[in-house]
Amino acid sequence: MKILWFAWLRTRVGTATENVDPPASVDDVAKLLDWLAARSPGHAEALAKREVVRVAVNQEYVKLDHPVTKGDEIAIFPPVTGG
Amino acid sequence: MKILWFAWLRTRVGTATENVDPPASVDDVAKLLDWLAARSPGHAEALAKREVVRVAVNQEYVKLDHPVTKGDEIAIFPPVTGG
Amino acid sequence: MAIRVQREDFDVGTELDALTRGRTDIGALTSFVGLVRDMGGEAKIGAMTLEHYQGMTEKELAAVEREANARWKLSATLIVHRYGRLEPGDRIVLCAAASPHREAAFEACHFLIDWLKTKAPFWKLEDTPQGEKWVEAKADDDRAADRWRNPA
Amino acid sequence: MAIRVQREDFDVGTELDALTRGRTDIGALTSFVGLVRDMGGEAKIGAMTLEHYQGMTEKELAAVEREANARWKLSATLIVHRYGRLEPGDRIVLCAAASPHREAAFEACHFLIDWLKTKAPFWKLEDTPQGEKWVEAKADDDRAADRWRNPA
Repeated sequence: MKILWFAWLRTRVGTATENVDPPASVDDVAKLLDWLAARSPGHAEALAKREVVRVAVNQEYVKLDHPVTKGDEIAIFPPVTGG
Repeated sequence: MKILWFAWLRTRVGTATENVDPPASVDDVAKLLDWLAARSPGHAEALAKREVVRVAVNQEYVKLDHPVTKGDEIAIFPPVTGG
Repeated sequence: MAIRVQREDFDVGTELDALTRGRTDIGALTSFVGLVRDMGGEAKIGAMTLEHYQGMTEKELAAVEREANARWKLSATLIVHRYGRLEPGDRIVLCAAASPHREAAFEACHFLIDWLKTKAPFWKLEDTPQGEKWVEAKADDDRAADRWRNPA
Repeated sequence: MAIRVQREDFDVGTELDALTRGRTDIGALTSFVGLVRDMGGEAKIGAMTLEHYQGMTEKELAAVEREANARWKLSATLIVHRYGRLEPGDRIVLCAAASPHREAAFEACHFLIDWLKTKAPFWKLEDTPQGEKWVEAKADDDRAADRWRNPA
């Protein structure tokens, strides 16, 4: 599973990309965020305010109950500020 | 008094500009239009539908009760269609 | 603030660049270009000729621009309007409004074109297969302008 | 329909000309250019860096453009969005919508920028006298986008 971090979440976590292999019980976005938050103090800080975290699975916006599986590309980022 | 005709009013009247010298009793726009309408069948036709006639005195839109005097430049035209 | 009435075509890029060049206070630039379409009402048209009332046209366009600047906080505005003979596909008019914020830029630009369409003394004479035809004023244009009579 | 995501600047005139060139069915072309302002919130900013999610950005911009074309009768649309380092006064984004009629062109262009601002994965990092600062999403932008959720 490939995790991409963007903007200030990336700065907190300290890396733009990581490959992770969570247990099979981590089968949706909400559980993945909980699992990732436990990986380091930086991860915990990045994911502290869950309401400002947006998630895309395979480049599509998804909700917290969206399933995640091994081959997925999962991007985690704050609300967008382009334009 | 200088009268300017535009668009299809000009085509009906047959001239773009005319210098006229109405009697002193013709002292506002409404009376001027009546007086002009009597000048020729073309003038009468141009001014037949009074509700689609717009008038500017010295390059400012005015209403029918606006005064007119000797030195004025009076433009008479249909609703505008630019842009 | 600038208005121009001219026979010649204009270059949209050059005009817009001139509005924002060297400025760092502008966040939003909205522009509108009106072009000659080959469908005027039902009849296919060839070219058209735009007649105008020189002198009053400039006054009215300047008044439209002043009104936009009175209603919105704008950094720059521009109206360029052509007259004379125009072919299908030719540019007729350019309106532009620059502002720190995009809502003001959009509203002001929209206002500029809606307002000038019912104020500026221009008249379109279209070539049609049935001969020359003066374009009639559209009720839609009056309604579009009416929307700006009672600013929200 | 076209979208582009690029580091380089774009030429507004060239982009808009390409949309209408050789077309005689377009009566109205509305465009929006977003530029870097030197005031971000309270703090004076120098430059900024636009980060984006390559791949998803293109998908989202294409979806925004498709949605505009589904909602309005449009003759042509364009979105060009830059990323990377930008200085005050630099162009960030260009949205354009062409249509036979101006209401559709204005609404669609306004929709393009409002919608992409809440959809396209871009993030602004500003240089400020207090150091680098990630720009926070604006409630205003959410409200601007919300307006398009219930089309009239």
